[in-house]
Amino acid sequence: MKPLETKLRAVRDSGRKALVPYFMAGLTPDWTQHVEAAVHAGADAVEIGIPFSDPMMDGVVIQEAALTSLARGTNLDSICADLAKISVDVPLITMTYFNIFHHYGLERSIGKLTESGIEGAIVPDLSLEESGPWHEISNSYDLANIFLVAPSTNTERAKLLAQASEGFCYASARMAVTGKSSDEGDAAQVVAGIRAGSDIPTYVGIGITTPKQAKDASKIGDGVIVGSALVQLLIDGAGPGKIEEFITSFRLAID
Amino acid sequence: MKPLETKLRAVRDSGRKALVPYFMAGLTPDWTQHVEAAVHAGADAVEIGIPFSDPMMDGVVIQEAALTSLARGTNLDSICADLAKISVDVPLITMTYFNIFHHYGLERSIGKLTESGIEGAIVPDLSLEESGPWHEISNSYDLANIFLVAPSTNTERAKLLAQASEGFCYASARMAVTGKSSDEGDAAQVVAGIRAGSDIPTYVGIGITTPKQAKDASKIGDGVIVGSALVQLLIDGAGPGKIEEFITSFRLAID
Amino acid sequence: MTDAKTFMQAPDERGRFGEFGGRFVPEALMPACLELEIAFKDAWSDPAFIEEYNTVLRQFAGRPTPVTPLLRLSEKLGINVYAKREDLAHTGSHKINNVVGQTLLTKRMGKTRVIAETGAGQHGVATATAAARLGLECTVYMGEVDTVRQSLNVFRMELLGATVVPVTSGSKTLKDAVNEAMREWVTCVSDTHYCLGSVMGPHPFPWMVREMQSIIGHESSRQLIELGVATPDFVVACVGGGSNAAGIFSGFANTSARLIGVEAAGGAAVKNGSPGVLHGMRSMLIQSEFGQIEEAHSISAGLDYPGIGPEHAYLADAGRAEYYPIGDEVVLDALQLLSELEGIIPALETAHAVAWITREAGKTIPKGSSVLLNLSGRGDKDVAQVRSLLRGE
Amino acid sequence: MTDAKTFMQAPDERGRFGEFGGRFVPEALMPACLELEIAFKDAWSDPAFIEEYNTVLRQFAGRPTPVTPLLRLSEKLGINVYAKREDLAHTGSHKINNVVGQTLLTKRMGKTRVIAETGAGQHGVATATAAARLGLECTVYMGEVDTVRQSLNVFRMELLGATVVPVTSGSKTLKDAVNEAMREWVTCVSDTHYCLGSVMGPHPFPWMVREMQSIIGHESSRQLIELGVATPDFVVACVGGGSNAAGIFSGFANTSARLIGVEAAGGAAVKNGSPGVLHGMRSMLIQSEFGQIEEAHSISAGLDYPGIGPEHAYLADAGRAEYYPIGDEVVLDALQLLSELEGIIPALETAHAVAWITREAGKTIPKGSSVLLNLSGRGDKDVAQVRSLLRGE
Ligand SMILES: Cc1ncc(COP(=O)(O)O)c(C=O)c1O
Ligand SMILES: Cc1ncc(COP(=O)(O)O)c(C=O)c1O
Repeated sequence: MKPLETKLRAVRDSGRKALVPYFMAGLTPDWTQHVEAAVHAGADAVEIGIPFSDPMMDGVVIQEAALTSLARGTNLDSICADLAKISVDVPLITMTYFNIFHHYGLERSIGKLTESGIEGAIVPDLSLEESGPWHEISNSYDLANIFLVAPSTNTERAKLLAQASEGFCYASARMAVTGKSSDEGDAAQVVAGIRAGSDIPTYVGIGITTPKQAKDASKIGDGVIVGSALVQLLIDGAGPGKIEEFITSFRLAID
Repeated sequence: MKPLETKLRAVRDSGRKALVPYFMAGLTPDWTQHVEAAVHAGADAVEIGIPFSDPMMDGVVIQEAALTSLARGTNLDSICADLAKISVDVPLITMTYFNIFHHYGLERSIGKLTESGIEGAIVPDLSLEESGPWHEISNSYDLANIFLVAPSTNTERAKLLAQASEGFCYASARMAVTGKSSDEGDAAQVVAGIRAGSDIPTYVGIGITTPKQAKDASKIGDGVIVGSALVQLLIDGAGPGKIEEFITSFRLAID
Repeated sequence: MTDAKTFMQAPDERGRFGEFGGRFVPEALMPACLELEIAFKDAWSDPAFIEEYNTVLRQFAGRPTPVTPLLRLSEKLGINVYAKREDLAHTGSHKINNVVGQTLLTKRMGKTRVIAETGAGQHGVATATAAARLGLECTVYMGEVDTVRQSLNVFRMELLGATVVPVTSGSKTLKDAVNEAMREWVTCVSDTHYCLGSVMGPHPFPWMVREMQSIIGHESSRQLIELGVATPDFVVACVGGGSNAAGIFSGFANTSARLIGVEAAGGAAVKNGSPGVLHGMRSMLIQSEFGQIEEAHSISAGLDYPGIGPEHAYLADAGRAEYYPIGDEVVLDALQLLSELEGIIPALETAHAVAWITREAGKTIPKGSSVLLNLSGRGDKDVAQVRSLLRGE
Repeated sequence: MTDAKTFMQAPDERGRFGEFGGRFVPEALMPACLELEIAFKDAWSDPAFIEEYNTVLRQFAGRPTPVTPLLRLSEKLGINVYAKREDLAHTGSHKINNVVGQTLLTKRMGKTRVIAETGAGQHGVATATAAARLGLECTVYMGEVDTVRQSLNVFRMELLGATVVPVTSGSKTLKDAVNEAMREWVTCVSDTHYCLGSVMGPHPFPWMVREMQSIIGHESSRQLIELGVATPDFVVACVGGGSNAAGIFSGFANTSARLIGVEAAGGAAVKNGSPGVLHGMRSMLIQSEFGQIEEAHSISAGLDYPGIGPEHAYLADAGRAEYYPIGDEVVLDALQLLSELEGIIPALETAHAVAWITREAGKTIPKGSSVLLNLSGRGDKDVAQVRSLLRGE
């Protein structure tokens, strides 16, 4: 079992619902302080987005954040350098698209990420079928790989994805890309599918933008992932105080 | 022999080259006075154009004149009424397109024209082959039919056209529609073709705009026809004085 | 058919179809018309020429064009509509059939240049196209008003190496472009062929152009049989000068099919016209009390002609074909209907025929009838105009 | 060919052509891709489906398109050029072949709606067309910049009953339209098929689209034999995503013909790119030092794509096909040349292939060689732009 999973199982075992906020690396010069603020307010792990020009799985908010970060001249090297500055006691997980690593080199990417304190990776366009080489190398670096399971995933496939996931399994609450949503979602069905395959911690994400939605989702899964709502706040210029306030409101809702 | 031809043969027999100016009927309210002025200055016959919307054989000057006349509300009836006002001792010959007569009725047209003092007709789009019915009726009204012979007409056909012509035969000096021209033309060849078929008076027209051109043409044929140059003068507002002057200059050139 | 006459044969030796047709041109052009008649007859009975013509149509112009069963339109109307797809021919309409033939004939006659008239530009583009292929010089006369309205087609002709001459006489539209082309032909007839764009003008043009378009009818008749339709109940085509109609009618003139020509209401020469002589032919024309030719008015430039080909005047007179007017107001609806139901944006001209079918289904056209529509051209040339009209610009 | 490999077969079970291809999509889309793969395999081996596909191509889309010997161009260049006339297919390019197949497949899968991306609008118009014919709902994603540049094509799609959604993300052009279509597909995959427009995207798209375009190659090979050319020395096609090239190459992959893909210099993924993952596939891409995808730049919207289909990346890698860039500056000359000499105004995309042939005749292409050009589309869509460019506007 990779370190990330050990830690996240521990959170669950403690009876606590995990709260995982998403930050876009390099969105602002002081982005690492935002991460720290979130952890201070009760995040159990943090997703670190690495910006990509063509974020196929992301809605307008994260698209905009990625372009803003890129326009600031960020890249994998600069982001890893920034990561080294973050001092928190919860695991950091990266999320980005496969081409970033493919182009940088798989082993070189994984080496660099883990060296910078990253313990897990979500690569939404790296399908289970294509993940072999990446998985192999990440095993030797103890980097956990997290797969998404979608409402469209059938039970057999959900089982495979759950079993392949490390750290946690990402239950996509709805057929949508990241962003706001108002519908109920299909989290219960997706989580049930994952649990039929594995007892890995299962976090619900995609479209969770309010404490109320987080509360509902946390009743279904073992944790919730909050992305676009937080990124929107940052785009609007939120500082550490505002972030703590935002995270706290989610923390209170799911506890 | 129709009266027109008798008269025009007499002109030739007198050793005089015939001068035939063209007027657009109805171009101005006082157009009939222009005709009289021309005769006063020495015209041997006058061509009276009846305006048609689609004058296929005419260049820009006569096109414009036709539209101006039509815009004044002229028609075959009004033109025939005007014709009755003309008091000259030379023959009047009409020139227009076949549809005017076709629509008005062939017999009705010919009756009306001859009643108004018209002795001959040039209908450039009424080909020899299509002229049968028109010819038949015009015979009973003593209206002479004048055909054009063009540089493209072969000798055999030129002979037929010469023989079918009454009054005079129209030698087209060049492959062109009415209007200005600067080239030498093919009048000699055309006139020779006509003369091979008939001893009918042969007048040269199409593109004769200067006294010099008229002089050259009159050496080839038995007379000359002057259209666009005169019509241009009228479009520009010439009155009887200017017309007499113009005709006189041609008269002097060919005498 | 009222008797056992056979229709759509060659005209008589004077170029007449019944009382219509003939050759009313200035003497300067008569030799060229006579020469053309001889050259056409000679070529058209020469297997080598026919073979070349058919080869160019096949290899270059994209023939045969298909017949498409219009399933969704048929279902909506309760009749069976089949479309002969001239929109798929090179340059986007049936016009190419005629110009391929006439340019080959031009070469055969030893001429090196063609002139043509054009309204919106379809025939001009087609002529420029066929001329380019053979390296013939090409000049196209186009009403000045049309050169402005259809400036892209002017550019298209220029790209193809043609010279476009704006015609400033008369109403500055198609009728005047024909006059001007005739006038110019007078000056250059020795080395230049006048490539007329429809079944109009002096003999032999109406006959020759019909023959060169008859491939539409012959293909259709064979293709309908393959689709299980021995003889369609109706054959419907729009009529400007009437070349696409004549072409498709040719395949069915001596069958039981009802032949329907659809004219623009503002240029309905059969319904609102009377016999007259224009552009070298005796036919039905819209004209004033005193025989002045009136301007046609239509939403579609290709139907904006005050006359109709003489053979159509004859077919109407003989009761063999029927001609109906369609007003501008229903044409856009028809264009939209065909686009939405069948994925084919027709030319505005063609949309007149579609509008007639749509309006008459269940009325003149009994339910269950089979109807062959000549889809004479594609609407790409018209989309900018249609957009303006629909947006009320 | 360096060895006895056979080319252009089905990819391996992971959808790979050598090291290229695969399926790099969010899990939400994986089931749809898997379903599509099964449905396609099933349909493509069902004679009834193939029969329907071929019938629609024949009756509706105008297939077979001819091969035209380009006699005057050949004479000028000293080589023998033959053009496969996809410009004559319905909607004006090869794009219709693919969408006819995919919309029939959509219906077969029980889906009622298609979405598509489009650059200049060719694939969007084709998709809207095929969807209209079957009564499928249709939404087309188009970069906002392109909706302005090509507003007439937007209107054309609307006439055909489609909804056009302007994409405002990223560079607001084709690449972003693909991203957006993928994002939207995530939300509606249960009733909606994503009708991708080229040999790109996740497996099975590159294979399926190639198969649906392979009719170009198969027809051409038969038609060239009829014209006396057993195997052409060169087969040349322009490459955006690479569907027209893949289609024509299919007919000649296992012959001695040299296969040439011509990319826009500003989007030359083979020459200037490196392996990467985008839009669901591993292929050659133009990208920055850190793997950000760069914007392509070309005079022709259809070649304005920073990648290339994975099978082309493989064919290049295997040395079976060669890919060369052509800069904007020679494209207009080539378009004018073909127009003037042959009476065919090609699409700007196609003009790249013409430009390569013109430049290389007597060099890479030895005198006397036979060259098959895929004339992928007509230039009507481009004439306004060409006019502006030539007039320096
Ligand atoms: C598509 C189309 N249909 C019909 C016509 C009318 O011509 P005709 O009556 O000679 O077929 C035109 C003329 O431009 C046309 O472009
Ligand atoms: C005429 C034409 N040719 C080529 C292309 C490029 O696409 P592909 O490389 O998939 O054939 C396009 C794309 O729009 C096109 O319209």
